[in-house]
Amino acid sequence: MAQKPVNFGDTFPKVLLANATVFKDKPAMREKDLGIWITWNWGEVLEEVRALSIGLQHLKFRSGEKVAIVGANRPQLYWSIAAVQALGGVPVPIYADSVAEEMVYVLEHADVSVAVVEDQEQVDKVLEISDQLPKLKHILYDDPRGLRDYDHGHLHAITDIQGIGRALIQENPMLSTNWEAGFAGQSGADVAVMLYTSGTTGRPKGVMLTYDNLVVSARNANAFDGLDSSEDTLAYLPMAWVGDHVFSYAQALCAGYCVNCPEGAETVLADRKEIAPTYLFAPPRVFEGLLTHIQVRMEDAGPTKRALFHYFLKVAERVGERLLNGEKVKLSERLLYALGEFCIYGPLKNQMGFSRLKVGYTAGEAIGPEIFKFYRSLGLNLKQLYGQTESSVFITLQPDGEIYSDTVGVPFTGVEIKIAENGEVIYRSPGSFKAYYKNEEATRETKDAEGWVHTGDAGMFLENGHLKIIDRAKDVGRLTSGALFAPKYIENKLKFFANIKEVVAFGDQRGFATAFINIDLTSVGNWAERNNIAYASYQELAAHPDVYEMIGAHVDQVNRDLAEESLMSGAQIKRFLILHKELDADDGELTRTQKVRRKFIAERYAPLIEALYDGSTRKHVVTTVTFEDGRSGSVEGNVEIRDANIYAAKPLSGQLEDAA
Amino acid sequence: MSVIEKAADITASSIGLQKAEERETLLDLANVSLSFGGVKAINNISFDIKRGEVRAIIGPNGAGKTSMLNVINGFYQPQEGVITFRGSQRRSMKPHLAVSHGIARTFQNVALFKGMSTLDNIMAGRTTRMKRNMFWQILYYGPAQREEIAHRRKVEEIIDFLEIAHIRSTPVGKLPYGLQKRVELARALAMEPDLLLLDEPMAGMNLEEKEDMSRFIIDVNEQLGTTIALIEHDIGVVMDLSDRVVVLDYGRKIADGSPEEVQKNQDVIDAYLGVSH
Amino acid sequence: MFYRVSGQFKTSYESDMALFPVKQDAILLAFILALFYVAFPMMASEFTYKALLVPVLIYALAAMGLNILTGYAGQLSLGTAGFMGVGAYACYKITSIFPEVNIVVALLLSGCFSAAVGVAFGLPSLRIKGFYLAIATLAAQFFLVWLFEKWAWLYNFNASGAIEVKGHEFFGLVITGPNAAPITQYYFVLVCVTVVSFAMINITRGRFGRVWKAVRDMDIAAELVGINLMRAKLSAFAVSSYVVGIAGALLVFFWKGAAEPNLFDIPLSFKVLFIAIIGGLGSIIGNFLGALLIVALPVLLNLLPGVLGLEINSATLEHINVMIVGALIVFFLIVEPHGLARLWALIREKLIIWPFPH
Amino acid sequence: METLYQIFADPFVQIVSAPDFFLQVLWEGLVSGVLYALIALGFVLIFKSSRIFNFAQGIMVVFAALTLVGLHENGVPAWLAVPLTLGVMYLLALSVERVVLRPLVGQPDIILFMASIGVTMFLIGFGEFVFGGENKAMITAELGIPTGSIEFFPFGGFVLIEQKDLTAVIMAVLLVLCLLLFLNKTAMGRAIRALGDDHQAALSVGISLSKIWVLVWFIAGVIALATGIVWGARAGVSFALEVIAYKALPVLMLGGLESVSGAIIGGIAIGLLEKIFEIYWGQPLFGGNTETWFAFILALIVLLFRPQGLFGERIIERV
Repeated sequence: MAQKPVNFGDTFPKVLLANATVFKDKPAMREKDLGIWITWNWGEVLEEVRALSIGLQHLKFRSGEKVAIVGANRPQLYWSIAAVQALGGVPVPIYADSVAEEMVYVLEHADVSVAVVEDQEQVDKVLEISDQLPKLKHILYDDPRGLRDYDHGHLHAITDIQGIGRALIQENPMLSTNWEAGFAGQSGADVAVMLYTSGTTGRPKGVMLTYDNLVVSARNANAFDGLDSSEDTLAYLPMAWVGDHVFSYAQALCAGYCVNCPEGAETVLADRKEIAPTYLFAPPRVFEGLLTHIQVRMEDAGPTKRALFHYFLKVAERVGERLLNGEKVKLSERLLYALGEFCIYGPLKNQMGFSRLKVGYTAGEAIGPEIFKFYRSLGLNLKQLYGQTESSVFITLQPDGEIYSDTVGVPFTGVEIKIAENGEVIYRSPGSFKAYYKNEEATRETKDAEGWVHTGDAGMFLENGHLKIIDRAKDVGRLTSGALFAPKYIENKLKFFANIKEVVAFGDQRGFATAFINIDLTSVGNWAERNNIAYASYQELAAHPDVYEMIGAHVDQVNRDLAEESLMSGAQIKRFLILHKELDADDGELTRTQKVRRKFIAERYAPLIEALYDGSTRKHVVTTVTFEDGRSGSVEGNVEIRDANIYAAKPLSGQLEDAA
Repeated sequence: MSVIEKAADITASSIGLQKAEERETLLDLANVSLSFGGVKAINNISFDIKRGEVRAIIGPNGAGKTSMLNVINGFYQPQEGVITFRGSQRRSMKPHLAVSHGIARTFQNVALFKGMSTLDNIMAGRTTRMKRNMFWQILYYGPAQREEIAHRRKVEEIIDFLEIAHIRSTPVGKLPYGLQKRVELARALAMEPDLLLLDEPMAGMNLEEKEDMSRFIIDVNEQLGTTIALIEHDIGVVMDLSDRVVVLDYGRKIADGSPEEVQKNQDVIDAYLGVSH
Repeated sequence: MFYRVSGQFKTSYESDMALFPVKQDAILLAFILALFYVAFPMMASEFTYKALLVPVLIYALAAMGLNILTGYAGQLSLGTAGFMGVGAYACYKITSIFPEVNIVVALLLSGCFSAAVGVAFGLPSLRIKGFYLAIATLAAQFFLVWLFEKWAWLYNFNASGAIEVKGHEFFGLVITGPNAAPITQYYFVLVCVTVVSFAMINITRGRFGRVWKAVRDMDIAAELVGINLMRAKLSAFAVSSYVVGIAGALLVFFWKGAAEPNLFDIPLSFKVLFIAIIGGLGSIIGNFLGALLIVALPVLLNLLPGVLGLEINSATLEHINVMIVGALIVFFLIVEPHGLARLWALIREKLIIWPFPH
Repeated sequence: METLYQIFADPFVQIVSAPDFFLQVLWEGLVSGVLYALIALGFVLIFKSSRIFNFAQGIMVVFAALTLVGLHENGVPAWLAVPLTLGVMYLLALSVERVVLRPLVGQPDIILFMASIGVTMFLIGFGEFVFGGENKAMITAELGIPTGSIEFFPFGGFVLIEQKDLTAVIMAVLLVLCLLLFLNKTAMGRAIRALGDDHQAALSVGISLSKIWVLVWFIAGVIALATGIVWGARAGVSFALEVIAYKALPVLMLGGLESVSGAIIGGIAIGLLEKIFEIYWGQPLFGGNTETWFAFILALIVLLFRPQGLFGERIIERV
């Protein structure tokens, strides 16, 4: 029933035009609004885009101009991207949660002339900085609420602009034809979109991706997993992130599948459950959160139900993955699994909104092997990929049947990968970006003359041809003993324990490895409740001796694991402490995407690091914190430091882990 | 080009800039008195409500505020006085006709239909606008369904406006008090009234809920252009929201004017000091 | 567990407001309809029809009518049997005065009579509320039964004072009277009940349903959202009595075959009320569950001693029956005061969130 | 013309021409009225204290009478059978409180009402199971109730007053007086009345609700026994007696569900009026047996004009 993806058209406007004919009545977009999923088919989407595009034309928008797209995933904002592209403009999606001063840099740097925003909140933000943006001519908004009394000189509702566009087409049908002719001349080498990478350091850089980059990558990805126009995906990740741009725009257009926009950020869960997407990307923390949610809820279930749940999870653990990988399984086991599917797995998938999931991807961070296995054992084809903005996402992917939780898969179609001498992964691919906007130097640093792009990640190929990412290349260091120290690798191992939320490991140019640990308040809090441990704050719980015992056991386990891996066995954690406060983006300790800002933390907690290495068992610290309402105060306390066991490295390296 | 000019016209509409005094009178009460047995609940009160304003009615407990609203929407029939609404005079009116005249209200103690969902409660507010008879209702498919959907769409807009989408299908009896009040406001809005009577919309709410409710009341007034008569005990809220305030005490009117004027009025200060807090 | 609602999203208000927005409910209904239309007739004996299937359907219909009034509109009525009597006697008179009239037409017309009488006795509801109204409906109950006795014209001046149903044909099939095959009668009643049930489901999910429930939940507020209380209450009386009247006519024509006035005495009213309450007030489907329980229970209790090999004389058995039914009513009210329909709703809810406990 | 004459003139002619018969009618009406009032009183007490519209009140009459007769049949002497029956009624009150009231506390009125019908059915089944379903004669003589009759000769005619009817009236009056004394003079009685006014207030005074329920149901049981004895003496003891219980319902409509005096006055009024109507209008015009519905229609009509009942106060609706 599902038609083959359309393979003509080398730019998105052309693909859209083709889709409107080939998939005319197939749903292209849905949005949960006013209680129902309002649906547009491809024909209607083209009509909407055309109206908006011609309306924009009327606002004297010209080829080559840049348009900022700011807001949550709304169909109208996706249409804006297409509408701008059809006029030869370049859309620049921007993180909707960035504050005005963060936004002003990008808008200014990108020479944005029009901003298409979601609602009053974003309008206010853009208006606030508009005097610093002389090039900004117009602001378009989607949701008119609260904007009635604004000065509409340069402010327009998207629907009004579309109304103008429609009226103009009606007056002069040739406009439509001319519009199509306008983008017929575009080529695949033209810049399709500019995505600013947030970057852990320095100013954001505008990654210019061409149509060729995106269209080819998208088609290859669709072919890789057999995605066609029957898929449903959920657009809920930031539009400024390359992942959303590829999954919810590029791939959707190329395959002709349907993109579903949730009602709002707080209803994503419920909306996902309603839609039950067939193709979905989610960062590991989403899967972690879901699993925790399931476990917590099952804690309250009656004993029979709980026993049933655990029994069938055991069955799934035994059988599920093998079934998914197409391996041979005994009939009795198959039957048992089918029963489990009926009683537990099916309902669970239903609760999570994964009933129809064909392929799910996760990336960005390492996912805990237990978590990864859990989902796969339920029969969900969850896979990992490795990618970045500069590569139009895909560098490596896990093919069906070759899934290992500690690797990120094999090189993607058309991608060449090398490991540089310093261990850095470098690649060359059809998807690799054209250049950074107005940043020759950075472009040269990242992409060499032959087209090899530096990822900045250290990795290695395993014997089975799968790539394993160890850490950020610049973070990988050496202990004074010369042993390899990959902080992220150690941190991730620890973070796979539900009780541990965040870890920062130290050891470069030091005698041994140490770690700061943040406990997970939900998980440890639950444990405390069950064990009648009273606590008033994070700090109090973190300092509890029993908690230290528990975390100590986790550290011990990680050290055992590390000892098994020849490459990593040198850098086991010798001393650790549990931080007296949670690392927080408001205090600058994490990035807005919840990544640890290592350097900043090292400076901020210098005394604690010192204490880790000078042998003391206790250290008094005072730390300033920022509260939610913007006020600041300070937290102080005595932080205990403990030692952990170090294990001898295994003589023979059996570093290739079992298939997950 | 004409189309574009029209579009500009629509977007640049600017209602709400007129001063209250210049506006048309929507409701006028002249020398209204109401008594139960021998007790005078309202004693010879006159005041008016202008189109588009937020009019607060305040006063100590038992001042006759709720009775005032009950007179306005026909639930009580005053013994004396004349009520002029939208230019036509009346003294008595059947209460169920208030809605078709363009008056809707909320209640001091939430008066929702407890056994029904939020959606159904709000849909109930559309009753007077639904016309399909029993025959079509029994068939359901066809005209009755079309009518039902048309009203559902309208109700969904209100749900969106008041941000209660997440409780759409919850039985209202299970909702926390603050949300019940909001559903009640939604039901009143579903009647698309000219005049909205709000009887202590923020009673029993915490600060955050009060702020939300205030925001909604302002939105209703400004974006939908609905005239609002408001009874409220929280003087801060009254001062923030209302254009004009009328003060009642023991069934008599003791002050009438802008919030600032009323605040300075000695009778008002005495009346409020008279009741112990 | 069976209810997997994920992926069942609604793209229009039509589908959102459909009779069964959840697919599994539609499947369940199809299954139940298949049971009644196909499976039961294949297994049923004459006894099953007469003692179980037909009474269940007819009682469910009567309870459905009462439920409109009591469950939806909140007006407690104890006069149901009286209105059933009106329907039965009206149908009897229509068929004896115009013997050539199609039985379906006669049924539909007799409903009109009971509706008219219902509205007349519903008039006091505009001024009287709660138990006072319930007692007032007893006036209808006693007055109507007295009328059935004293007004000889109603029973064609039969010496017995009873009405006896003659044979009527429906497109060539004998469907009433002693010569009618139980299976024909069953199917006729089944179709009637199905049609009326869907009509009632439709009416209760639309404007009328909301208006009635609004009046039930808070009449003053209902009035102030623009609902005309008089029309709301009288329409509930009319619809309710109409359905009840048809149930009464079916009772005599398709089950009992003959009736004396005391058939419509107060115990019948109570029986119907039990069914409505145990089934669940404010529910259509509950009436069937309630009827099944109330009708099947005595039948099963009667069979029990035989199964257990006990010798109990029939009078004693009857007394024990009454006792057990009384005790069970109290038991059910304590366990689930909102009736079997609510019980099912809870189970369904559990199945939807399975395996989670809440 | 004939009909109009029969409706508007003939009855009055009859009354004037045969005043002795009219007195006789009045007496009969009074006796029934007193009994209605008694049953209504049971209803009122229970409704006041537990908000239950107790449909079982009528069956409790039969049940009490049946127990009394049944005990005597099984060889228990009358003087012992009465206190034993009272004991049974106390047990009944206790079990109703334990099994029905307590688990259902706080449920909607209609549920409690249905529960009382459930109790009714249970009692019918139980009574018939234990004592059999056939009609029994009341043990009038054994209880020392005089069976003779007194004759008067007023207006030149004659009126016959059965002594057991007279006893019934006297017993009823005494019972009512005791009850009024109890309600007004004892702490428990006042508590019951307080409960009728305000549940919360009564609870806060520290009265145990269950104790009151048991007591009130027991009092209702005592009233039932008294009613059962006197009515049984007139009509025999069987479950047909149940219908007289329905008669208490229009009395309640007239007098109000919570008014003790309303129940008494309403009961007597209905007893008198329905008898008069039956004799002078019902039998000649409608073929008799109008007593089944007359009281209801009467109450209905009165209520249409006075929704608050004869003794209620006007309700002001508030929002």
